[in-house]
Amino acid sequence: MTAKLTNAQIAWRAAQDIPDGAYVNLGIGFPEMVAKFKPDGREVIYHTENGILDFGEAPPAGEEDWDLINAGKKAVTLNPGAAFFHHADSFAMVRGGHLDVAILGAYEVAETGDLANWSTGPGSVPAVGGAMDLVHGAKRVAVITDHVTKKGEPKLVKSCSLPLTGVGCVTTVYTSLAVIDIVDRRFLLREKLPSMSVEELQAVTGAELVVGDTVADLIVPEV
Amino acid sequence: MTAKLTNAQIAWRAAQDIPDGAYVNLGIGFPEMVAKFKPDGREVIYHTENGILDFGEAPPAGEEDWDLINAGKKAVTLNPGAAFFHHADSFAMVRGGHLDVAILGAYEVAETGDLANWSTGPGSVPAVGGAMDLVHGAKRVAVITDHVTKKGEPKLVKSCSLPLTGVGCVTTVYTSLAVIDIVDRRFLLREKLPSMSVEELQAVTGAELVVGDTVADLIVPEV
Amino acid sequence: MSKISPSVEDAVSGIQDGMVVMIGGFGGAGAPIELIHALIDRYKATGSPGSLTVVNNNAGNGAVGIAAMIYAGMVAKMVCSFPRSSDPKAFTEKYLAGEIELELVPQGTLAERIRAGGAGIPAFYTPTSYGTQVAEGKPVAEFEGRHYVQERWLKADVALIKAEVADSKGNLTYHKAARNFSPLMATAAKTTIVQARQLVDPGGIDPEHVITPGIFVDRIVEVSDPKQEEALLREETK
Amino acid sequence: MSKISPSVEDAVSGIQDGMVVMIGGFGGAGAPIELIHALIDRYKATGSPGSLTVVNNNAGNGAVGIAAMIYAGMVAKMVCSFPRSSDPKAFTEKYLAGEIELELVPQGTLAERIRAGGAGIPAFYTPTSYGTQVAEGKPVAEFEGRHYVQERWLKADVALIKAEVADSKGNLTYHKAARNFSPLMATAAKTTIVQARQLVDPGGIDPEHVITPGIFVDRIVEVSDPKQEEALLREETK
Repeated sequence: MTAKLTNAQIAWRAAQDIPDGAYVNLGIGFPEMVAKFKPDGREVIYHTENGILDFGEAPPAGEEDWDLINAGKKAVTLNPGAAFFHHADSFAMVRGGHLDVAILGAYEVAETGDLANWSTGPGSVPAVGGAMDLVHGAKRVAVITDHVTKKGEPKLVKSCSLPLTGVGCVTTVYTSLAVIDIVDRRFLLREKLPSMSVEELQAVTGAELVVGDTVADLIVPEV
Repeated sequence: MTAKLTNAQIAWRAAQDIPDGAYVNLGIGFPEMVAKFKPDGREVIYHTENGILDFGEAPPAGEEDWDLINAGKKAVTLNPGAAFFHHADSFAMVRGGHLDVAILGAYEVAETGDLANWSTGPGSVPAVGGAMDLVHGAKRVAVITDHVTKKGEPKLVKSCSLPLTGVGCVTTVYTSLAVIDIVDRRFLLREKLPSMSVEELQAVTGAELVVGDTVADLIVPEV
Repeated sequence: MSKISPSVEDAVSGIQDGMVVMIGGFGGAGAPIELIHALIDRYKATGSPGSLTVVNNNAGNGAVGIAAMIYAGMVAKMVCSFPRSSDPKAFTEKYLAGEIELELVPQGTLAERIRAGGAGIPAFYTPTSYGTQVAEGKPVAEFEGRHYVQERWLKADVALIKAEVADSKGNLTYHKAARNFSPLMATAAKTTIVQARQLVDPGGIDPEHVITPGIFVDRIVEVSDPKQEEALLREETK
Repeated sequence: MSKISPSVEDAVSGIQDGMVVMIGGFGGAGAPIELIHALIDRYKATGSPGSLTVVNNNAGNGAVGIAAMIYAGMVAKMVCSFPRSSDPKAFTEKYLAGEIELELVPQGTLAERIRAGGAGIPAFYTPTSYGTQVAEGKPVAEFEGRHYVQERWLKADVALIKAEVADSKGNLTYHKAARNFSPLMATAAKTTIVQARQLVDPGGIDPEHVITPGIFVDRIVEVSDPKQEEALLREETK
């Protein structure tokens, strides 16, 4: 396989599609990285499930207030205009469709928009957190992920084999190789690495890639 | 018929049964009078549907703040320790069973505890307000009322003829002639005016009065 | 991405014929008089927006606010709990003449339906109204031996809200019991339009004291000396 | 009718074997450490209260707070959304050994179920978890072409809450994101027990700034220098 985007580059690409003024929830872990790449001049207001709107970057080490954390239990700061609220109000924002974008990680995404990102199956301690709410709340539910597993198997599939987080919920997938929208229960290829052919990309994708009139080059700076 | 209690005396009697520390909602109109007769030394916290806990008496004329009103749209004041909240939280208090006592007026009360107090039937503009919520929320739902209508007909009946406010909800009725608990879908006579016999009281009551071992005298001061 | 409108006329300019409009306030407390009258002025000048469905606890009092909307003929339907007031003539006359529709909703159910609309809860069960006329035709269910009525969410195209302080990101506080339905309605409308007595920069409201977070607010207009409906009515009848 | 308890020991004295106990906090923010440890101390001294069902977003971290309850053997069941943490050993070991039961609830559904318990709403519909393992066995319904899962209210015998300021009538404020589930849990428990960093007279909290009105609070104990769970954990692992 040819070169692929780093996680930082995937996060950068996802960040470019967040519109000015958007209310955004970034999932725990990798998705949090998207905040670093907000384009200059855009205002993005970040929501965290545990009851803050408009939080900012992590404070310097040693200056943490452990009552001011995000959903990943990491210390954050506040931007001017921040607000606190309780968990029911927080998930009213989520479930009520008030977030513009949620960005989540994935184990698998199906061409139907089904997402599996919470459980690798029996044998471990199950933990779902807010993911099942987020996938049904935001106007856009984007996934950022490597295009394949560590073993090289497709993460974009016809149907998920792992326990589902949500049915028909994902709208866009930003991978290490491509940007793919889910339209009418199909993977619609929007952008791909210029170094790869459509055939090469199809070979590492577990369901058909629909190619429209134009497929743009996925070009990401070193970040 | 012999002497009967005035409205103020009915309100006085109902006020005596409100325990110290109770959270209480008084319906619009006649029930509001109950607040005047709170026994000295008892603390009662009043709730109003439109989002205030622990409001106090009316302000002097000319000093009203029309953003500080009760459910009857009358100006009120605040006690120290008051709180404001929105309507959903206000009715969470009601519906969630957090009020100790609600006191309402009535057109009719049935021996089953059914209450009719919101509509006199077709032809007028229907208006229900918060009554249907209050009857299912408070731990005790008390009614204060004249024992009979202006035409002399019983207001305590076997079953209500007017549109219901709630089914099986009333626990006690304070009338101009008696205090009656509703127990096991029967009117249980607790107190009556000493000047009346049980038979006289039964004659103006539309369902059987169950008389227990003791019926106390209903004695109320001039107020 | 400024949410600030230059005028009440501009703030309400997107409201169209047939829309569902939630209007904050309980009686006169919280009634956004200036937004309402900007809408009435436009209707009188242009004939639009008409055929509105208005959601409010009441159905107007005297001849200002919602009563003035009804008199102007803009309102096809009221959704409310208590269409009575000290002077309910505007609604009563049209209602008895069959010229305005009424959906009567118990007050707590009205509040909860609006909250549900904002919170993405399409239906819920409440003990309120079980066994009454108001529950006729609604599904019922039994939970732990008690009966409940299924109620549906209530959403709107627009909410008109009166706030005390707003920051430019849309965070709001209210004034005393003028809060009432407004924080709920702000969540349940596609577009939430706010008149605020005072407009401040972000950070001007303590994050602990925000009642309506800015995510629920689309447009803000400063009305620094707002009229109070009850005070206007008392002037009228003097 | 004072709601003030003289000590944390007194405040938690009514909690009995087998009760359902809601505990505020999200991770360490809002965890009522002193109330929890008063309960653990009593269990270690007397063997009671045991067999508790604990409701919290998480299932403990390290060896303090809920993790310490689990290590002590007081907890029969956890109801939570995310039983993982930076050091989840206490729960994980017992869970994999089959010694503790888990009811896994999506976070927003957990919040809404608790709110419903406090608000007298026995059941509601949510899109969350539709079509997933978590929804298995639950009723589903379709509204306007979309599928929803019916969820039931969640109530408790006791809630343990950490507040910032309390007045003697029980009105509460919280500290930043330590608010999280606490205002909901305070409404959903038969008895709500609060540790507050500062206790003030009625009137000491502006009525506009009250987050939990006193009607939801039964007992208050002042803990003027409360421990912060995350800070304790970082001490532990230094």
